[in-house]
Amino acid sequence: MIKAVVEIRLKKGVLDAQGQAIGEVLDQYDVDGVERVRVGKLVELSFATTDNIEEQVEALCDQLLVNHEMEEYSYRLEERGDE
Amino acid sequence: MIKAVVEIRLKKGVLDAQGQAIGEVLDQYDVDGVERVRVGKLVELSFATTDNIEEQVEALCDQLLVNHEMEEYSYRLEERGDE
Amino acid sequence: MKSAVIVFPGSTDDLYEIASEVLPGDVDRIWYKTNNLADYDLIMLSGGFSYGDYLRAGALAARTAILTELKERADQGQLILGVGNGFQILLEAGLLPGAMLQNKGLDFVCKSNNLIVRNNQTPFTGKYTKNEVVSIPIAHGEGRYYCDQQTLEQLRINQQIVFTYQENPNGSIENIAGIVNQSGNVLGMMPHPERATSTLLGSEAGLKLFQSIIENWGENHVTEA
Amino acid sequence: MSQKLEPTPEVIEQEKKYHEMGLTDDEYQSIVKIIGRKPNYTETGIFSVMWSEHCSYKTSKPLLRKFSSEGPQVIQGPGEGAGIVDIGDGQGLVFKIESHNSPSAIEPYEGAATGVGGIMRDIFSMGAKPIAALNSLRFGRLDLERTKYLFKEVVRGIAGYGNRLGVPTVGGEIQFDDCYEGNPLVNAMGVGLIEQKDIQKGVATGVGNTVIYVGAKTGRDGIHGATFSSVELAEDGTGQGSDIQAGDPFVEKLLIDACLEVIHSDALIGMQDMGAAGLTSSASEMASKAGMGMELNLNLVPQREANMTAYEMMLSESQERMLLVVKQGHEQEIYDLFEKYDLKAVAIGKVTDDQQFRLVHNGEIVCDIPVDPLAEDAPVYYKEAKEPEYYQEFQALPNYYPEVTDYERTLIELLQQPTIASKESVYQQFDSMAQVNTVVGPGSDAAVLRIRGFDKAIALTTDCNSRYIYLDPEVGGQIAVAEAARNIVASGAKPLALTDGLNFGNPDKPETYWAMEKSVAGMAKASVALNTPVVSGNVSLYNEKAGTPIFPTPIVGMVGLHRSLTDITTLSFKQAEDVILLIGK
Ligand SMILES: Nc1ncnc2c1ncn2[C@@H]1O[C@H](COP(=O)(O)OP(=O)(O)O)[C@@H](O)[C@H]1O
Repeated sequence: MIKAVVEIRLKKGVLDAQGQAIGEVLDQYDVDGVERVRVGKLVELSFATTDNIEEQVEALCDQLLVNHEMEEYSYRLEERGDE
Repeated sequence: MIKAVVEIRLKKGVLDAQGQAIGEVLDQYDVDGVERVRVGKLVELSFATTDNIEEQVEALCDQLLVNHEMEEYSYRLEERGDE
Repeated sequence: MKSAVIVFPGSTDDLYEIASEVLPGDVDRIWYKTNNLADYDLIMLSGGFSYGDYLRAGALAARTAILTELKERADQGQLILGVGNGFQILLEAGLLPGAMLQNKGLDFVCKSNNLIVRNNQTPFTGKYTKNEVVSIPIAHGEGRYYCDQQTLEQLRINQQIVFTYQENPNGSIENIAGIVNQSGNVLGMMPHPERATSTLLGSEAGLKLFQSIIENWGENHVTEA
Repeated sequence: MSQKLEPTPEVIEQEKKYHEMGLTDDEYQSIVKIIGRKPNYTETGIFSVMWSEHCSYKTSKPLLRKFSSEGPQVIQGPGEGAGIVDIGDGQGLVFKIESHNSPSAIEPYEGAATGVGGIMRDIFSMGAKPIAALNSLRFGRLDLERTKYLFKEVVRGIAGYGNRLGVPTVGGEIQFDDCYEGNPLVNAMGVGLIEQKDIQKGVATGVGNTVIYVGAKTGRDGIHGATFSSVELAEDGTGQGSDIQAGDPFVEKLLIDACLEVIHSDALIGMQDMGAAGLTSSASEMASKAGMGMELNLNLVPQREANMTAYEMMLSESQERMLLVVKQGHEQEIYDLFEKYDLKAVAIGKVTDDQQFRLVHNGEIVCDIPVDPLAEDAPVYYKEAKEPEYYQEFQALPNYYPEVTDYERTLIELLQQPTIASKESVYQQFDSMAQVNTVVGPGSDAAVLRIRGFDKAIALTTDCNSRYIYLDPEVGGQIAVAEAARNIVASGAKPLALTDGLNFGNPDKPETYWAMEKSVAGMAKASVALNTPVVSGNVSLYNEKAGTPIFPTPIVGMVGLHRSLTDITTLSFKQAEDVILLIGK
């Protein structure tokens, strides 16, 4: 079974309110080196076939999963055993 | 600069209402192979230092970013140019 | 006058019920699986949480078949009004420019709210005066309007910004609360005029929006009648 | 197969496996007597949830009998999903409080969200349109990180679920006190409007009629939730990840719309939601109420996960599920109706006349027990009550009169108390105006909603000051009811009836049971005096953390009626020079 893992991020220049909110509370934690936090979305698509996976993922991202006004995406394919 | 990309997913057995709803709408699209959709979160932490990155990422995931009752996580480190 | 309210799974019936009270003529409730929008003078998209607002607010509803027909109707100049979630759907479907993000404060906000009418030259706002301040409540979690600079410039030049917030509740760019398309026949707004139609409930400032639509319809139908 | 791992009836008996499910030795022995043999694992589980406090009220029943549910305004008292009062014009108001304390202590967002979902299903399963939600929340000290987290997430959960339903959250109350640390209270109240002729009951009549399952698929969510909520929390407050019950408000909204249409179908016989103890309680209660039996084929139950056992399916607390009984031969019209709302309805069994609760899984009978004793013959316990020592001590204290020197500072200090401070930051997150009927929203004494099309309105409130009840449970119970009634009256309405959410510690402790007894007595007395009968309620026991109980917290939810819209009074001062009167003593 093939799984496409799509990572969706806000475009540069779009305020990431969630990332910023997390960034603001960081000093309460045991970390000192974090400069910036960004929050995005992860969408995993499990495929039954092995055909045209790339086209399908890209078509889905373009038409539905990603809003190009504010988001951009990247993806990777993983071979997965039955989950 | 090092960036930690944290992928947060719902644990097995926890209802993924979002993934389910997207899956149902997918039937209207020109994709035929998608069996299952799961939605998760993506958190990117950009570090100013190179020390103890792993400990810091794990501490943050344990204490803040991940809800351990329902979620689990994995992460990767990336070397990144200045963004 | 004949009006329709399109309802998606997860939409509320608020706009449909109030529109039925304040608009003359028939107001039809159109379930998203039907599609024949040809005879309507006004087509509305209601608020609520279509498809739970999963993925992004309005995103899943915007990909249903009825939107294809709605686009044709928009091109033919029929009046289209999207309120709250309806606005989000119009953005996601590309009938209006820009996108909607989670409120800057991250939380859902429901409260009474003052709007400024920036453009009273649209079919939806003729009864308001320019720069009139009107109380129309908001209730949304993803109401931060965003567009790139170029689009913003276009919106300004074409007078497409119809309503702005007096006090920005969500981080919207330029305080934008409602916009029209370039031809002026499609309005999307986050505040809920249907919730401002009775003094008993706190405000009737939203009534003028419906009255403007009626007046506009009347003007266009004098000769035919 | 995982089923092989289940202990045999002999092992269950010898190793007292039933203890793990919360059954006592005596209870186990009565089960053996009822079914005439040793129960298997599935059957033991089914008895354990049906005989849990949550489903059977075995400890609180003797107390609840003290409440009066009589009155000309009462259409439906306790016993069905929710109570109903008459508001004239053939209309009724359906309402009830439900607690979701233990799930919220573990996973506050989903715990609170599914609490709202559950109470709404109680309302619309009776055929009522949900028109309002209220809540009553208790947390520990707000300066603790864990409390902040619980508080924030509970509020987000109520908003995330309630707002998506398009049902306005119009009121509630929040208090902070050390005693709730680690054991927060999340009580949700649902209110619905019904045409009296449309009232539905959860009954399964007519041999051969079809049992239909609608809504979300069954997963392993919250298995043992019903028994779990009747056991004290582990000290670290943690639970298992995989059995967290998560909600899907989108599906619930579809269910509301579809169920309010299906009530007009002649094919519908009965309808009930799958709440605590899910399929088990809904199916067995519907059969028992009708004096019938039921047979289900578990292979037909829509399942979200692979290899679920009968035990898991019967005890699952997956949300957004309904059970319907429809006339044989009319299944297709029901399927079509739900299909319109993108919901799948499937037949999973039929009504029988042998009064047995029979389950078939993979071709084998995995449960065959008489349904009446299961649903109705849970043991009833009369616990020992003992006046706690503190009570006499407190009673002996002289009255305390605070000495205030700097009024301004004292006032500011008081207003800074989280319990007293404005709750606007909370209720702003709730869509309080959905459905466009909210005349008075959160931020006043009672919420007021107009009833569209009529010259009348309703008033709603939740109240309870648990500190008073701790100090003197009987008087405190009276105060809680009186405060609710005052809030209703202050909004211009006449109090009609109340629902209660009884939150207490471990009733096996005589001091706790004493407080239960006394506060219920106080509430009962006040409710009779004020002519506000108790038409529904909920009991949540074992609210303890590391052996320390919460303050007794019996929450009152009250409804009232404005006979005209002109009767509505609001809180704010209207203009300068108006006279201010202080009434009372
Ligand atoms: N959890 C809540 N949800 C909705 N409204 C709330 C909540 N908590 C408080 N409110 C609203 O805030 C107002 C003040 O509440 P509270 O401080 O408890 O005052 P009171 O003592 O007058 O009941 C009430 O109108 C109440 O409805």
